[in-house]
Amino acid sequence: MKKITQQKEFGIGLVVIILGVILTVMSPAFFTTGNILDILKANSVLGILAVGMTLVIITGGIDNSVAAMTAAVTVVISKLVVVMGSGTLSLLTVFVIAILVGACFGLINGILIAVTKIPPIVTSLGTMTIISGITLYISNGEYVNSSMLPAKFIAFADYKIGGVSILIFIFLITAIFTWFLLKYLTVGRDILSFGGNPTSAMRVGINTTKVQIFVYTYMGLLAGIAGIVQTAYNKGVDPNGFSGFELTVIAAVVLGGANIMGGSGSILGTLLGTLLLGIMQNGLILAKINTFWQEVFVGLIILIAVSYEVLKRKREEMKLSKVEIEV
Amino acid sequence: MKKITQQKEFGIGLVVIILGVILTVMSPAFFTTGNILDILKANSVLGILAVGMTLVIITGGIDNSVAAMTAAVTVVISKLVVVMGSGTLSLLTVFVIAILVGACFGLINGILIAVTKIPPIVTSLGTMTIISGITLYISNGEYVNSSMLPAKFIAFADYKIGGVSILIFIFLITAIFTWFLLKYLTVGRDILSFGGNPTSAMRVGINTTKVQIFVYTYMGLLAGIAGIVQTAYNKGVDPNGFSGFELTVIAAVVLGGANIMGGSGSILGTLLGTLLLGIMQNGLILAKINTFWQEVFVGLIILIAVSYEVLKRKREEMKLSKVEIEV
Amino acid sequence: GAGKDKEATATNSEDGIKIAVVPKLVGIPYFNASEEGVKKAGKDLGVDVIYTGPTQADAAQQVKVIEDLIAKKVDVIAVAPNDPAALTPVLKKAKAQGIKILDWDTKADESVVDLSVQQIDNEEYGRHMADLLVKAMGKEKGNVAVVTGGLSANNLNTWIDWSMKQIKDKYPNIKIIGEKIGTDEKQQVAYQKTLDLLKANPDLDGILAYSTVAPLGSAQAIQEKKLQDKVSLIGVALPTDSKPFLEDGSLDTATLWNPINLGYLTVAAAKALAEGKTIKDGQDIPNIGKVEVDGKTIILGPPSDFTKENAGDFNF
Amino acid sequence: MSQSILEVREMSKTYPGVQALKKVQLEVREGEVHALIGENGAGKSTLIKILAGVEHADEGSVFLFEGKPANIQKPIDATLKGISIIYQDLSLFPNLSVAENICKGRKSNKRGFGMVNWNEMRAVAKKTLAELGFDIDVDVPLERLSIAKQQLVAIARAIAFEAKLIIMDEPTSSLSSSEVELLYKVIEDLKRKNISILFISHKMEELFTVADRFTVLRDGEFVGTFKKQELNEDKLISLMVGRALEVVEREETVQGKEMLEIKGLSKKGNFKDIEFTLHQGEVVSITGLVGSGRTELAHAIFGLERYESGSITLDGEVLNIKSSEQAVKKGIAYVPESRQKEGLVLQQSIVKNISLSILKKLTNKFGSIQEQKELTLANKYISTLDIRPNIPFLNTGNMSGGNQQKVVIAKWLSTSPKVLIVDEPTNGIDIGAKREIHKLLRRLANQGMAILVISSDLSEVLAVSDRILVMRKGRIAGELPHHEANQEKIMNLAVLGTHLEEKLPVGSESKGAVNL
Ligand SMILES: Nc1ncnc2c1ncn2[C@@H]1O[C@H](COP(=O)(O)OP(=O)(O)OP(=O)(O)O)[C@@H](O)[C@H]1O
Ligand SMILES: Nc1ncnc2c1ncn2[C@@H]1O[C@H](COP(=O)(O)OP(=O)(O)OP(=O)(O)O)[C@@H](O)[C@H]1O
Ligand SMILES: [Mg+2]
Ligand SMILES: [Mg+2]
Repeated sequence: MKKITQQKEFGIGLVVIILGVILTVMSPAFFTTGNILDILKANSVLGILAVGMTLVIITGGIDNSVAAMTAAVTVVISKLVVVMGSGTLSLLTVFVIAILVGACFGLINGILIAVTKIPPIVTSLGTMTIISGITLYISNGEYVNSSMLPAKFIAFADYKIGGVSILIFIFLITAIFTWFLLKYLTVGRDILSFGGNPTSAMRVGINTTKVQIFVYTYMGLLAGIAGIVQTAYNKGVDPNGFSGFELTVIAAVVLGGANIMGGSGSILGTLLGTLLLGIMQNGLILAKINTFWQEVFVGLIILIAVSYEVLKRKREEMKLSKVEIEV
Repeated sequence: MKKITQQKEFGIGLVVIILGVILTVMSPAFFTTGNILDILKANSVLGILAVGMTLVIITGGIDNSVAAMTAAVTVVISKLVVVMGSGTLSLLTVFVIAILVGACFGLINGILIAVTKIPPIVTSLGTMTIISGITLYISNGEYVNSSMLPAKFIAFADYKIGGVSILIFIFLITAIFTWFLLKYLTVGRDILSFGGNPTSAMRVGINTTKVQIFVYTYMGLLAGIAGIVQTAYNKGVDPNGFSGFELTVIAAVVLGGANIMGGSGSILGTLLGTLLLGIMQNGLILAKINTFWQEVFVGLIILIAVSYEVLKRKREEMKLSKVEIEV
Repeated sequence: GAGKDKEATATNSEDGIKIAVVPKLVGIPYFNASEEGVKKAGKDLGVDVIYTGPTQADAAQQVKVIEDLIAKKVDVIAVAPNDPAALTPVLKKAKAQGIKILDWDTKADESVVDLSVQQIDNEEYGRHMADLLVKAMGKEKGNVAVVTGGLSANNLNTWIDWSMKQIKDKYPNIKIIGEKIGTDEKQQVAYQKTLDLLKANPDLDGILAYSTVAPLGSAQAIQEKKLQDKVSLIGVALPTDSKPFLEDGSLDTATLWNPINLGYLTVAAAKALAEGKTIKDGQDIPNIGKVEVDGKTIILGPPSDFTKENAGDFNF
Repeated sequence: MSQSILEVREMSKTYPGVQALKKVQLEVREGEVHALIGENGAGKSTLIKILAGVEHADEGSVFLFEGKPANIQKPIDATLKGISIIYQDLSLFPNLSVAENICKGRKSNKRGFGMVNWNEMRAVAKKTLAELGFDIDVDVPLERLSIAKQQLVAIARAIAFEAKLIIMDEPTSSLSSSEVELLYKVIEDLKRKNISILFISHKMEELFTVADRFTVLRDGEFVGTFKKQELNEDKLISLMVGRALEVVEREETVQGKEMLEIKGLSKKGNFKDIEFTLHQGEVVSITGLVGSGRTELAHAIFGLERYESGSITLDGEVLNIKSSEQAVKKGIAYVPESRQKEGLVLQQSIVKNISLSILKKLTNKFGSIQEQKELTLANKYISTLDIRPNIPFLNTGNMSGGNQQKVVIAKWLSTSPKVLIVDEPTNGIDIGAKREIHKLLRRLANQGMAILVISSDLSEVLAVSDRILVMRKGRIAGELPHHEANQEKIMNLAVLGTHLEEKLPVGSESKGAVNL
């Protein structure tokens, strides 16, 4: 077992703790079960997407279309629930469909990237534009509010287990499963191998095309889940409530210590990254810090946390290239 | 001299021409001097930023903060012109300051990236957030409209040379100078070499830190110019009218055939890329295509044009490896 | 409606007057309501109306929509600018082609508009909201916070300023807590930030929420935290959206003009403009009632307040 | 007479425009070490790529493994059939643990439901490393290991897959002599296990140490297969090159004035008390084991890395260089270890690569580059160094190793340096090109340049140098003039740090090196 200080996630973890302590001091309201739960709930969408993005970034890719996909799914849901009305069963079908729709978007990304070999950053830029275009066409930018949603859905949205919102559970389950996938499932290992060295991956018989397609499809699937959670959290649908959100997602992952060049990244890190962003949003209001400065803080933290990561990586490389001189 | 068909920019050029022909057929209003000039004028900001982004991408970097920087500059201008009032001289000083401010932002990016070695995509994500936060604070989100701008400035904005708006000239001059820099100035070559192979560049005594700092500072400087052009085009300032624009800028460059991995990219290509986006925006409206579908088209074109580029690059590699290798 | 009817035209006269009404964005309840008014007016007054706008509250998109309308050679363009500055060039272009320019809902650059249709007198409205809050709180002292749609939304900022002025003038014992909180015109953001606001200030007595989505988010938060009786909330909102919240008191009063009437008046004014007629102060517009006119500006009249009692009576 | 495990006949491979292999044949017997040799571009890599399933042979090629048609589609097929390749770039996963690197692709690490069997994996890795006698922790990520250790992991991987034939493509190119010794031992063990090895290398002496039989390729054609006994170095070379190579003439060069003087140069964790002088017109080599700190030393002299104490004097001037930029200005040139990673910009033309180092000299008074001058410069070196193909606008990425190296050297000569440092100048370069480069270095010395050669290739060191400095664990263990030097003496210094004959303590020895 490695020492905690050597753990990849140590840096970001420290930042989170320090920030947490500061805020607890500044505002009694911060460190309370209620508030912590609020933070988790409010950031479950970000968290779910970030978890998916972690896999994408491990393969050295990036997905600019996450926000667009999620928005698209929320619209699909809003259309469906209205048509299909209430009833647990119909609700389940809606969820299944939502997830499938997300997965399809992801599949398209995956195929484009793996087959045409267009750099992911560009591909997903294109699909992002296309998806959001279509979404707006379908939704006509229309806003759905709680009164239009079936009672069953609202019930689902408010459902709590031991005082903890079901949305938080969905978030955590996604995270845990993905962690498990990355550590114990061959596909997870293949993803890491591909990220570490694509050529070698091909040589050891990993179907790299499949790996890439899987990763982006999985990302899409999580976007589907995120869409459900978003609709439930919001008890409404705002078709363009997501523009620019992809950058926040990427930020969360990078804060978590994933290497944007691929090869490394961890779910735990990403969770901490998400938490960090969430705490900032929440804490800065609790600490009554001028709303204008919040963005500035977020930016600073990103720079600080990441440069710490980079420095750590450098130091490790230094360690490697030393000749032991005999004296 | 290479055959035109072998020119890197041939692909994108072809797309532009084809699109142009189609639109000319669909709408008489398209291929008119007036409309072409409108397109150029409307896209001079995009063009200027894309030119700068080309250098950044050649070094294998990316600058997410362009939009934020430009917005910041526009705000600075609005504050200054109001304080300094009219008069050619004070107007000039305003411009100089605007450009310097832009350059400073760029310098910060450059130093962070070159010195701390944080991946550019992350660094610029951080600075983007910080800059836009500060901008919002300074401007308090208030917009400035033409009635608040001094007459001299309005005059500048409307100034024409031979019926062609000065904004278009500014755009073209920037492009031509940057082209020259890239082809005939040592710094330009250093940028290309650095993009091609940083280590080798460093070994031959190129100061890679300087190169990176230069590139991002230059990007900032152009953002400064873009800020001026934007203010002149709008005859007003919208502090957050730019959110998400960086993606369009990147799209223009990538459409122009620059390799997002660094090492290759051309100003001519970028100009064509900018033109392509501009023509689409404009043409799709003239062709009376539903606003919702416009986005979809843009997305599709990005994918098509880029996959063409990628395929071409692949084919070239094949061709190159034909060269008989002997000892 | 869906995409197909988003370029709604009501055609009854062949070569009649063509009036284009451009909202900030299509498809949010508020502008859907005004669309209804616009179409009704089209029928009643026998003019062609085109109701088309961008899909996001985005200035650049709005410019394109207007360029499109210029190409369509309409007679009047009435626009609710997302960013007045950004629209100026294209509106000039339209004017140059002999198209009459109106602004409605939000003011455009005065130098380009021929006529301006405003829902409300900003000062009156801003002060009115402050009064409503005090009434709801039932006391002339306490802590009040401000939640707004977009920190850069000009009309919202104007109203906020007037409300603040009213409080300073009439209710010196009311304390404004912190800065106005921006919510990017997104309900979940308003919801989230209000939750935090409530926690941060246990002694909060009232919230003023500007823009048509912010109040819903804030109400959602108050509802969830069961603070209906402790924290009063006044917001700019439509009755149908706010009905659930008005009913359980998480939102005390939603105040707004009638957007249907605003749309109707806009078309009426546009028609008058196209026919070279002028609307005089106090003139009675059919289906609307008396309007105030002040220079180039026509004002719909005093705001209507929506409460749990009357919320049911409206269909927007 | 053991029977053959691999048999290739009529094997051809055509790339667009190039016929890389023309009806080549190759037969490898059980438990033998079979050397596959040929000049750069002869087709060695292509052949093994086909054996490995990375490439596919043309129609009509025969490829039998254990007597049966191999029909290998994907690389993993080959691995599972028992053909393992150790690529030049090792092709492992830096971010994964040693255990996983060894076992990646084995069916037996898979549990049901697509789950990984970590215990199995670690067990197998441990077992394999143990039986090979490698002491490597299976849980550390590969990137934490030195290149040599990584190579051992690659070998372990092959064994873990019960390879019957292991193909090694220039395995020693990044290994030091002592590590090469270890590799030889491993190869012996493998032979005893009746595992066959196909060994590709450009280094003569090691070929004659390990190989039992040789198959020679020339321009993609099969020249022949020979027993070791039938061959000697010269015969082998003439077979490869198709002509006899004249040996580098070693007439003594006139030693000029002191050009570079290093005094007590130290850098914590890299090198200590380095002292030597380099004269005009002489070639001095620094040899030693990988990781003995030579490259770091070169980097320090060239200003790429700081040194803590000591002084560097160039042509009488005490230098305080902080960057390669300054080094170039002062007249020091450094041809780096890896021409591809550190030397060239592969996607740029010969011209641009050569001119890169002196662009500023090629500009007109407005500071804009004159392309004509650039071209003339390039052509000059293309002819003087006989760079092929002589197409100035050819991308260097499409040249053979030897010619790439010449471009790098040309780039540095164009700066007309006083001191030329070359680090592993002939790594992965065939014997023909190698000799040319040795000749070139001698010629430059004769023209009065001071040349410092860093090399792990002893035959090279002996061939080019006037004096040989041997580094060991960051110190100069000793110095040998070339006429006294031989491989044994050098190895002795490199490994033990003592002279073969008189056994002096290291310290005083390196002192001795100074007062020459
Ligand atoms: N992918 C390819 N496309 C086209 N030609 C190729 C390709 N790979 C190799 N060749 C050509 O095939 C011939 C043999 O190349 P190969 O790499 O097998 O030589 P080699 O003997 O391995 O040389 P070295 O000793 O430098 O490794 C060369 O002429 C080379 O240019
Ligand atoms: N490619 C490499 N990857 C990782 N570590 C390396 C590499 N090359 C050298 N090192 C390490 O750097 C330190 C100094 O090596 P250096 O290269 O200076 O020694 P050297 O005698 O030049 O060996 P080489 O044959 O690699 O040039 C040693 O610890 C060595 O293990
Ligand atoms: Mg080879
Ligand atoms: Mg070395």
